[in-house]
Amino acid sequence: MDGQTNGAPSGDRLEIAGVALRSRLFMGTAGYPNQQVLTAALEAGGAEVVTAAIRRISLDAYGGSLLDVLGDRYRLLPNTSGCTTVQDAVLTAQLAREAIGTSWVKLELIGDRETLYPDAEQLVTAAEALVRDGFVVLPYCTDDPVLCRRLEDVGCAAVMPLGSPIGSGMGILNPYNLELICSRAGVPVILDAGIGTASDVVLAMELGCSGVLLNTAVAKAHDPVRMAAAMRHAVEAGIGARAAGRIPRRRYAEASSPQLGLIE
Amino acid sequence: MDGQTNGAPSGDRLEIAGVALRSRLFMGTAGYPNQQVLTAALEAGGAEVVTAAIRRISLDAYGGSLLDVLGDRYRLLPNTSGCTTVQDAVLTAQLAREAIGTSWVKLELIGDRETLYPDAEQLVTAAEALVRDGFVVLPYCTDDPVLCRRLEDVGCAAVMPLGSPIGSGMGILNPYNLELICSRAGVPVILDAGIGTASDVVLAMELGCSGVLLNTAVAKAHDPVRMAAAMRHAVEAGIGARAAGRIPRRRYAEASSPQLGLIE
Amino acid sequence: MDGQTNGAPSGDRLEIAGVALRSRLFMGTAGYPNQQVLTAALEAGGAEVVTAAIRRISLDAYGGSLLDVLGDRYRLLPNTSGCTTVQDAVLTAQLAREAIGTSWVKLELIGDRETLYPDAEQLVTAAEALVRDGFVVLPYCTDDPVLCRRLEDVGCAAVMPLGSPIGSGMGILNPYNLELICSRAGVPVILDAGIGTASDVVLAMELGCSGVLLNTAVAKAHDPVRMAAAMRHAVEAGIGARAAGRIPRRRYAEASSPQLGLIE
Amino acid sequence: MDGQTNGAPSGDRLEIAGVALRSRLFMGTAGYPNQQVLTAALEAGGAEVVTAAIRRISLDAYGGSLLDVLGDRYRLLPNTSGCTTVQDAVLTAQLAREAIGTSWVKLELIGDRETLYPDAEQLVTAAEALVRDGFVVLPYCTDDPVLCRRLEDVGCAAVMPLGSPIGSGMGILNPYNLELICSRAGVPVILDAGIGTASDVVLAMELGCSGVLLNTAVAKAHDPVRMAAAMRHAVEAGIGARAAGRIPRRRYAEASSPQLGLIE
Amino acid sequence: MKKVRINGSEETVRAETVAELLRECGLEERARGLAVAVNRVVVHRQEWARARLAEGDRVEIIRLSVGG
Amino acid sequence: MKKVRINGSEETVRAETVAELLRECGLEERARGLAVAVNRVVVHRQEWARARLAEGDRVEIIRLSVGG
Amino acid sequence: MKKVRINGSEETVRAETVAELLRECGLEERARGLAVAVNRVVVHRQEWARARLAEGDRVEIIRLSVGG
Amino acid sequence: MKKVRINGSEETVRAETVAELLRECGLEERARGLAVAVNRVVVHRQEWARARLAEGDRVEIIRLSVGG
Repeated sequence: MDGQTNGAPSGDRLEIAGVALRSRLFMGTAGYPNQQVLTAALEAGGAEVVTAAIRRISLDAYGGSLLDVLGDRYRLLPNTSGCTTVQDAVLTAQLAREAIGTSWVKLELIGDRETLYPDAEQLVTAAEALVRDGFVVLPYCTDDPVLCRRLEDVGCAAVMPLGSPIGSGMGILNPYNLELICSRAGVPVILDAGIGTASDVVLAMELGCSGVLLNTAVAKAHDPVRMAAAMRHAVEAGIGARAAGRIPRRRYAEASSPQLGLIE
Repeated sequence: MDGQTNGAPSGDRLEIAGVALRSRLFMGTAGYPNQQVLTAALEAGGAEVVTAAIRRISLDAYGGSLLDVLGDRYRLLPNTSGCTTVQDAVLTAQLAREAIGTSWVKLELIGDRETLYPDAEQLVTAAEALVRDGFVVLPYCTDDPVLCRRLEDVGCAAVMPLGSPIGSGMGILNPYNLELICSRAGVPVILDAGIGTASDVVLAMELGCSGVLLNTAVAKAHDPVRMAAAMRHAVEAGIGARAAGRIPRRRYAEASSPQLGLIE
Repeated sequence: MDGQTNGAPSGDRLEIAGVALRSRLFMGTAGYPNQQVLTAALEAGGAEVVTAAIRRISLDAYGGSLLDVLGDRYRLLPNTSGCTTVQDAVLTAQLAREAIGTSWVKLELIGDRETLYPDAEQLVTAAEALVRDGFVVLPYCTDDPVLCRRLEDVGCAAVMPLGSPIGSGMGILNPYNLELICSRAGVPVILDAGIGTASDVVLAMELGCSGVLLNTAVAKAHDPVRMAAAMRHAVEAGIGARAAGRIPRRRYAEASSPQLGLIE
Repeated sequence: MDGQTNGAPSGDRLEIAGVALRSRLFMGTAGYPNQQVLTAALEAGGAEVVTAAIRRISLDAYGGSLLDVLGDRYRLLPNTSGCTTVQDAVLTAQLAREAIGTSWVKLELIGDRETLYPDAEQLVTAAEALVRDGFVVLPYCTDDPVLCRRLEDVGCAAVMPLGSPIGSGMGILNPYNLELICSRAGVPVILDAGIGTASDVVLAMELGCSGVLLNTAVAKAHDPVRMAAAMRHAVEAGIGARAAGRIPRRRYAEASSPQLGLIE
Repeated sequence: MKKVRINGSEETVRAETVAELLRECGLEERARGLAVAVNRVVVHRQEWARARLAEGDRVEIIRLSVGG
Repeated sequence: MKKVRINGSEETVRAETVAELLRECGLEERARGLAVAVNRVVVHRQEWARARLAEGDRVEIIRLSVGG
Repeated sequence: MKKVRINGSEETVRAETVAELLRECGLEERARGLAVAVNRVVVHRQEWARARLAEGDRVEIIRLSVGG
Repeated sequence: MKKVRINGSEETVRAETVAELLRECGLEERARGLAVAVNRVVVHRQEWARARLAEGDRVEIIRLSVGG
């Protein structure tokens, strides 16, 4: 499976809903030690799209300033985190659009509090409703290729399959499915959830992803800013390696040095 | 196993035999489509140390010019590739020292033509002899932690365990052993052999390696120069991620977005 | 995750919809070299439940005899293989019930001809309809824990997550998800699809599955009868090992022989 | 790598040094809760060869009775556990031969107290010495194919590569190397060390091993007798599956049920 | 005589009922394990004798096949 | 004075409109980045001044928060 | 009386031979399965009676133990 | 004239010393990066002029090649 048929060809520019993006690293904004580290990490990661949640006003950890802090420098991607019904997800998306004036939404529709895995059935319903309502929908979904195809068919601008549970740091549990999804997708595939370290990011890109969204792996690293810089290199490494065309795996050795001309 | 006790602490400068190296990517010079691609790839990879073989004169693929081409820009690391006896390996190392005036040698002592795995017994003997003769010995060895310790004990300046067979591109077959070796080594550990793509390099660095030596993965990639650039990023990603301190793996999800303040 | 909360506790008797089964190996009947090998393999595998398809009469490979051949010795589990719509799956199940007088059905609802992965949305709809119609529904599903929970909630008598694509022999691509499903299920979990060899079966049982359904791994093995016998042992090995309580994995060695009393 | 060239062809009888063995499960005798459980587990596992250590007399945990208890029912395989020098290993083997009248010895020569990995160099020296002294030598070794070949060349009757550290239960860390060793060996390959559960045993046999030696996985299981029975099934499952010839792995699905004759 | 679609093929048959159709198709004696749907509705075995066929009916006659 | 539910808490307010409510809550100056729903329907910013509140209305006032 | 080292402990014994030593240690009846080395050389069972012990000898008396 | 083995081939040469041999082989000008062993002993560059060749000597002349 080496297909590179997905919307945003590896190695070239990533485009979502007609918007060309210069960075393939999407970063979350939660869980950082403080705002200074957050902004330094976003900077070090070179992120262009950053995610944010929609919450009742009094609970806004950084006061009124998150939009002020980030709004001018990043493309904000509000999510519907915490929503467990189509209705809540749709309303949250609409509030987000109203609040910050973007029609982009990362659609989360949690099916299970323990795993935070999405609810596939409701996800499709909500995605359809939001697309009809004019949203650019980026759904957080399972690594089920049938579901990803379906989400694309109802008009999602990208699909965001999970690698492993949110915050688990277990990386990509099923590289086979992810590669399959990438090889068949007509829209960009952004790996979402489960990234633990840089090698996970590289693998995602090598499997054909157009981008990676991560949060905890950077925010909760011992040194978030340094980890963000590592993630930036990881995206470059992965996109470059895929575009460069790796050597095949062989089961037997093959000498690199010449085999003739040895001394006797 | 998070020990970082090895000679060249991850994240800081790598030092071998008292020489500080600015690059952790060691590159082989064989198998490139032509000399232009070779030099462009070495440049793109940012290599400082490059390996070369010792061969009878008439078989020198690039005529008399390899030393001329590379000698001024890179630290040459001659290897004893193809040698299957202690005597041949020692003589080859001595000829290399005479030819290019370096006491550094990548010691290869092949135990098996099919796998190109080293012969552990003879390797130790040859390493001891060369150390006594004043060489800076970097032995290509198996991923056996006992052997690596022994090589260090006889005075090797680094150890170079294999990830998988030379040229196989299978990556790191036994990450456990490699991590164990890194956590116990008092000299730099340079992963040698088996790298297939960028994620293999990142993993090696995350496991604690001080550097990576590769050849076929770049030389035989569809686009060697692009792959070399990817490898350069991969080394940075891996060294950065290790230094940044990754999050632990958890078996259950943990929300990144705040769990309170949801709309109702 | 060591939970053993699922309907049919490992190590004890498996019960589906109130029927106690003595064998945990469910075998398909397709693709055998001939009927003699089929019956010998079913015998060697010790299967109790065997699957069959519903097809138009003229295409029945073994003439009119499959029911005659197997009906008296095995519990037949008709499937809805090939169906891609809720309507076809429901009608096929009803025809099966009429034809052989069983209300059990293995519900397949293919979402994609290439991967033969199920369509999660339609699957739930069809399962609900069939449960309402009095069927004992065993749905072939993805390894999505949310979907498995949902299928259980609509009344399925078991869930049958896939290990890898049907006929691929790739085994269990995502052991994490499978273990999670088993630890949370209130009905038996039968691994369906992807088994390649005996170790895959043992792993499934060790992860907590109550049974395994396989077909190609036996039918297309070089020696199907011998492979069936191996699978029987594999089920026993897996169920026994899980019940026996395996040792934990440790990262360091621990001597088995006594450490004192050595000669000097 | 499907070669089955090793001395004791999979599926047929295992023969070591001219002795035909009916069981491929070699069991250690240490660490059991008590002697009753030990004997019941050996019985349940169907072991024929069981290992024992050589220790100074006062430290014999079961008094003078181990030989009495096991000597008549099992072929005892004394080990040189704990030895770190050639001299100690050879003397221990000689004492064992004197004590119980067998020339068989499981040669252990520990290179590192932390990992309990063998010392490859000394192992070969000791093996050569013992072979010359008339012993049937079964060396515990690393999974290095060159070392295994060398041990065979000096006259060992079998080779016993480790799967992972003794007592770790991590299973087979490098299946590639193990399969390679099996495909090239002219003597039986017995996997030794690291088995955690039944699926590890099946995998070892599927990779081509002629037998498996385990101790902790059974002795320290929650229910040792049941685990021993599971291991017996596991050996049968693995040897049968290998002999039966597994299906190839394919990356795409292939329907098992007929694709024609569907209702419309 | 009427035209019906049996298992996807257009056929001209004499049968007035499902039971007669099966007889006409030579399936009478092999009827164990058969099931029939007409226009995507199952016709139970006990109704075969009185279930009438109409021009254009789509009849499916199935039986158990090997399957996985 | 009427009782409304604001972000899940029962409150007694004087405001007649959404705009007045925000003023009453001291959110007027911080209004950039706010969004409001009444009874699960978004009230657009340009409608705040004329969107009237009724007894028992459920009002959600949200803004952007950190998130992943 | 002489001092010998038995299994690592300094002991003063009366025995002149290995056989006598085993008797002195009470191991005579349990001798099946024992093996003895003196100064790191195995003394075969049939030589026990005539193998003489000298001052300072290092004697190892072993038997089978549980092991893996 | 004497027979020597150069890089595995039997050759008849006129040269009396290593230096002369290199000249005879046309390697004089390309000598940077060369190394020479005679009978498996390295002959250092500064000894080339006085290192004498004898009948039957095995001479290896190597240089750096591409390698991994």
